[in-house]
Amino acid sequence: MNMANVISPSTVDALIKFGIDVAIILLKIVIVLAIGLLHVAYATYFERKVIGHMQVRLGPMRVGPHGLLQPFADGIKLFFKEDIIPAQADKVVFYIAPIIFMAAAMVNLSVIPFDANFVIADINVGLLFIFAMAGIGVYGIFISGWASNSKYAFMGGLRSSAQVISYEIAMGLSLVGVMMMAGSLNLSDIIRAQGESIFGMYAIPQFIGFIVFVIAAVAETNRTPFDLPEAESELVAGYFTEYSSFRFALFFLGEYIAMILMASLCTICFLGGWTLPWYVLKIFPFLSYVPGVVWFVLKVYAFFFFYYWIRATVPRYRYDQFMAIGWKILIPVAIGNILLTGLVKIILKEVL
Amino acid sequence: MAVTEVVAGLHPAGIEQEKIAEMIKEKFPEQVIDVTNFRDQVAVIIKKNQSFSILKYLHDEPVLSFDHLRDLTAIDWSNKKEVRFEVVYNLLSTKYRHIIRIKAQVPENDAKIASVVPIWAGANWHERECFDMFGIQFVGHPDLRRILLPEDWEGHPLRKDYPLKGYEGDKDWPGFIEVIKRSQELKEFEWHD
Amino acid sequence: MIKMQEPEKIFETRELNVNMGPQHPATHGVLRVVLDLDGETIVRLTPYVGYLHRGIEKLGENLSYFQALPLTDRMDYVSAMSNNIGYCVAVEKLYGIEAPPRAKFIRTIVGELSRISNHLLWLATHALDIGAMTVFLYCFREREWILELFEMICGARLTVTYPRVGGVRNDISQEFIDHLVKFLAEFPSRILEYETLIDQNRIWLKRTVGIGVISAEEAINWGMTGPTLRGSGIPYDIRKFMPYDAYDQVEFEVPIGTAGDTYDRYRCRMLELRQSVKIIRQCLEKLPAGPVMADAPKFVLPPKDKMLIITHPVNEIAYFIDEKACKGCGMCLRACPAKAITGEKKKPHKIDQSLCLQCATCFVTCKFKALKIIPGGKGQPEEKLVELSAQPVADEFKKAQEALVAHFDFIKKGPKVPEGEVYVATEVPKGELGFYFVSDGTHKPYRMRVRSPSFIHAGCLERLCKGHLVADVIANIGTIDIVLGECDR
Amino acid sequence: MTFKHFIKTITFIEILKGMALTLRRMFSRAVTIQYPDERRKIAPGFRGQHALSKRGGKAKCVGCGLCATICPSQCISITREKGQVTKYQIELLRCIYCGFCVEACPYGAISLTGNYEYSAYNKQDLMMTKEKLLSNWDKYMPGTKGEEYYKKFWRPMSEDFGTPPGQAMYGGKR
Repeated sequence: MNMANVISPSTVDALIKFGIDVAIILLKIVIVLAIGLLHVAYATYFERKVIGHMQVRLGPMRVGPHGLLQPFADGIKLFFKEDIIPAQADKVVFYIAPIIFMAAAMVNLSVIPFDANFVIADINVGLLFIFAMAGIGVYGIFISGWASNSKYAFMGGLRSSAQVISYEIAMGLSLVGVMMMAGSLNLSDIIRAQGESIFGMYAIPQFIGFIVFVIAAVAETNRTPFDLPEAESELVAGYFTEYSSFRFALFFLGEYIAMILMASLCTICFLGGWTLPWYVLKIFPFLSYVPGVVWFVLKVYAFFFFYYWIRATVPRYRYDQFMAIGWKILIPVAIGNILLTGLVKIILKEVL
Repeated sequence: MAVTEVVAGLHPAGIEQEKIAEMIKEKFPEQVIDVTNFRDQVAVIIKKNQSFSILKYLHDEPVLSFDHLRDLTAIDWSNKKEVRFEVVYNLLSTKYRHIIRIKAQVPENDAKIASVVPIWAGANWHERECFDMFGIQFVGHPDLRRILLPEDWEGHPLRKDYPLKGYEGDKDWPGFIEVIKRSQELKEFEWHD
Repeated sequence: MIKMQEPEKIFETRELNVNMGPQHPATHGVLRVVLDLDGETIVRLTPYVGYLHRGIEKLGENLSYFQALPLTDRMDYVSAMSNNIGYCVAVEKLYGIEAPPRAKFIRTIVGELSRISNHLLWLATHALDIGAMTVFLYCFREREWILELFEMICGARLTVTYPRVGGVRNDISQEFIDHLVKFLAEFPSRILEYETLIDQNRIWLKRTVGIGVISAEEAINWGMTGPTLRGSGIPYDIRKFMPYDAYDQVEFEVPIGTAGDTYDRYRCRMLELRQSVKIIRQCLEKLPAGPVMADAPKFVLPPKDKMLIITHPVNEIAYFIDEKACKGCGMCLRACPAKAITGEKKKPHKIDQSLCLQCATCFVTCKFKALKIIPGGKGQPEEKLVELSAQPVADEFKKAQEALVAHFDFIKKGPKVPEGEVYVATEVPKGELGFYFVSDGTHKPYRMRVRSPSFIHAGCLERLCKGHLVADVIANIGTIDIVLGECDR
Repeated sequence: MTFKHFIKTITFIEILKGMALTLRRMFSRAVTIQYPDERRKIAPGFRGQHALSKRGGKAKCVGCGLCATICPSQCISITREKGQVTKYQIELLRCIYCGFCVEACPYGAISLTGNYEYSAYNKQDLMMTKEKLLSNWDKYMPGTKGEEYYKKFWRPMSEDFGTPPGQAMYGGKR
């Protein structure tokens, strides 16, 4: 058989093009993963430093200058510690749980546009994809709590699944306003629509949705004041009580990636992503030369800082109160916000 | 939300201790064995049979109203006194600010006394501790178990015939023996495969 | 009317049995709480204590009154000073002596400092349990300051052993007062800092208001004391009821709550912090000059400088047995730690000067005044000692000898106490700390009983928690302010 | 719910106040002491490791055993032979640092130094012998430090029973 007869030159071209595309995507994945994981490592450092200084102490100081190498030291420690598996644990599920959790969180990075045209998979249902994946992440938490065969872990898992499910609704509803304004589910489109709007960022017209989203985002990632699944003083560490070493590190990474994700989502949907509002650019025109990814990262880190700041300030809710807030306050408020947005949109359409 | 206020107010001082002792004597003439006074603290020594009704009287009588059981404990007189144990109730009235001490004699061969948990709920753990340390039974106690010592402890440590280092001071405690045994078992186990 | 049909029993449900503790971040030590849960609601709660039982009562019966003082440090180790004071006040009552005014004021100052430090630790851990971790570190910042003040006066930070029966160990220094004044000026603004973070915080209110409610009657019936009781509205404060130390000479108010819930107990303690500052200020202003140890020669350690002539000799001394006075009882022979004394029964003993350590043990044991301390007698031959012993003894030297005997007596045995019994309670930060001493006329207590507030409060835990959620158990353990060292003794 | 309360609730005012405080504190000086590099100054009279004091190069201790008698945890053991104290042992692991031995000693022979860093890998190293205790004196109580220690912390003295001149008093507000 002659191969040349089967594959026409155009097919070869197409194959080469496909190969290049794949290579670019792989490169992008590598870049996002490497930078993402580095950010996760330094997010922990950033957290410890910020909270440390807020609590009039110094935070990590011993490893490297000002403790800059602390994340690596922690990583090395975690990866070389003994991996303890409880004798009564459901072994297979116990192994799988952290992987599910971590994978579900990481997959989401693929749809995040870090800059104009820098996104691994520019799908047109980006928002829905993120919700779907976050939904899968709950399984990781829940089955880890179940598989540990520990009552504390079980309660943590139960709490977490209830929490994530109920707050997902609030969060989804809070973003509906944004979707309505942008008219798209594609994350890049949302950013572009924002940049072109008169407000520059949706946090201003959608401030109710913004507040609901921020609260739901804190809850979704199990952070104080909504860190009930972990609730150190009640459930010791909740669903990952029985996990150690590498497997614990996976949970840890997953949680911080989820945080990055929530911060990115907030940046994308409410803070304008890589763009700057036009009025800022009008005052400081030179800022337009700064690459968009810088703004994106800065906004993400500002949101991170907010996470830490909140953590350093407030106590923890009780489980039932927390659920009550989700169902009785956030969801109605978010629905109200949708109605309001729709109403305003219709009125504006009529007027203009 | 409740508001907390700051007060300096105090209730008037109550009845003198000797008088309270007199009142008890009047009410239960048969029961009072002795009244002692040392450093302005009066103790009424009573028989144990009616102890519950005496204490109930002290709690319920409006002019006395001893609502606070400060302390409940026992003394082991060993062979210093005829009756081996004395159960001591230190009472105080937060209303009238007067105090009294009641001591009920409990003989060794019948180390039982009525529980005062129905009068003061706080006596619950006091009595459990007393049972734990002295082996005095409190009849009518809802949950009379050892409290500070393990359930399988032998003896009652605050009795005077209990040696300071415990019985057989050199003996290892059972838990320790178990640990040693287990470690010896595991010694043969190959950890690194 | 249609009767509801009983659904078929397919699933058997039972309560979830959870062990909280002995190792748990929120049980404040080694408290074990067994919870029976229906979902997250508590059906049954059983506290188990005793993991830290060290038999302090039994130990106290085997140590002299002076020696048993450090044991009280180890009961409530977060406010050791208050425990020491409680012990000293009780033993003073038993002895029938009283500390001098200056010592009383100093004790009141350190007692209130200890109250502040205890409440700070309580607030820190309570807030941390409820999730406010910054309050924890802010509180520790100030607690550290207080511990430094303690170190300044007595050289120890935690287990202070500073008060003594009949006074305090040593006088306070000017440096301490200066630092204390600085602390008092700064501290009220720090209280505001904690309150900014939690006092009006909606989450804090949700977690504390209406949690662990107990009515006044019930609280007193359960034997609660201290701020835990006062949160329910009963102004029972021993500092007011039966003043000890200098509390009758200072003005202060007793904060009480109304609702008897966790929030009210928290507010009570916060107001108590301010009252403590007020008390310390007054004490400092009123602090009189004067002795810090009671002039009660038999009951307190005698001054050391009086016997310096013997114990710090310029010309070294020698011990010598007067043959005429010696009855040969053998007391010194047995007592001598160096075995330098030889002799037979009923015959005068002799000291081998080459073996003698000059420790004065023989001197204080001899009941017949046969032993003589000879200044400048060291290394002298036997004849010279006989000669020197005949010389009259100087007055000062005689006094020193008396002081030496008193000192040895005090250390070896301790003061004897008349037969009797006292129950003396003091207001420690956690509540009513009572010491019940029964003396049989010897130098050791026949029975030493400690009524520790933590023990009683731990017993109330079930009453407070029933029907609440798991998270409220943490809030309730925090609000009763227990330390297991004190609870188990 | 009053209007004021409602406004307070929706503006998160109390939480914002708390956040303002934590932000302010973020820029204030940290109180941390970097332990092995920096050390806290310890107060005089600190009750740390023991030392046997010397006068003229010789141990003051005569071995009367009063410290061993008063010690609540019974961690001191003394052996004497031929007119000398041959063995003076303190078991640091049992010592509770109450300072009673200092008070009990009529000769001022034992003191508690400011040394608190004495960890060891085995029990034997934490048995303080006479030699170690004497060398502690040279190490931690050099010069007049020892004398001052006894002046201040060897109590009670006669002045504790009287009114010494220059007693510490409160001098009004500063």
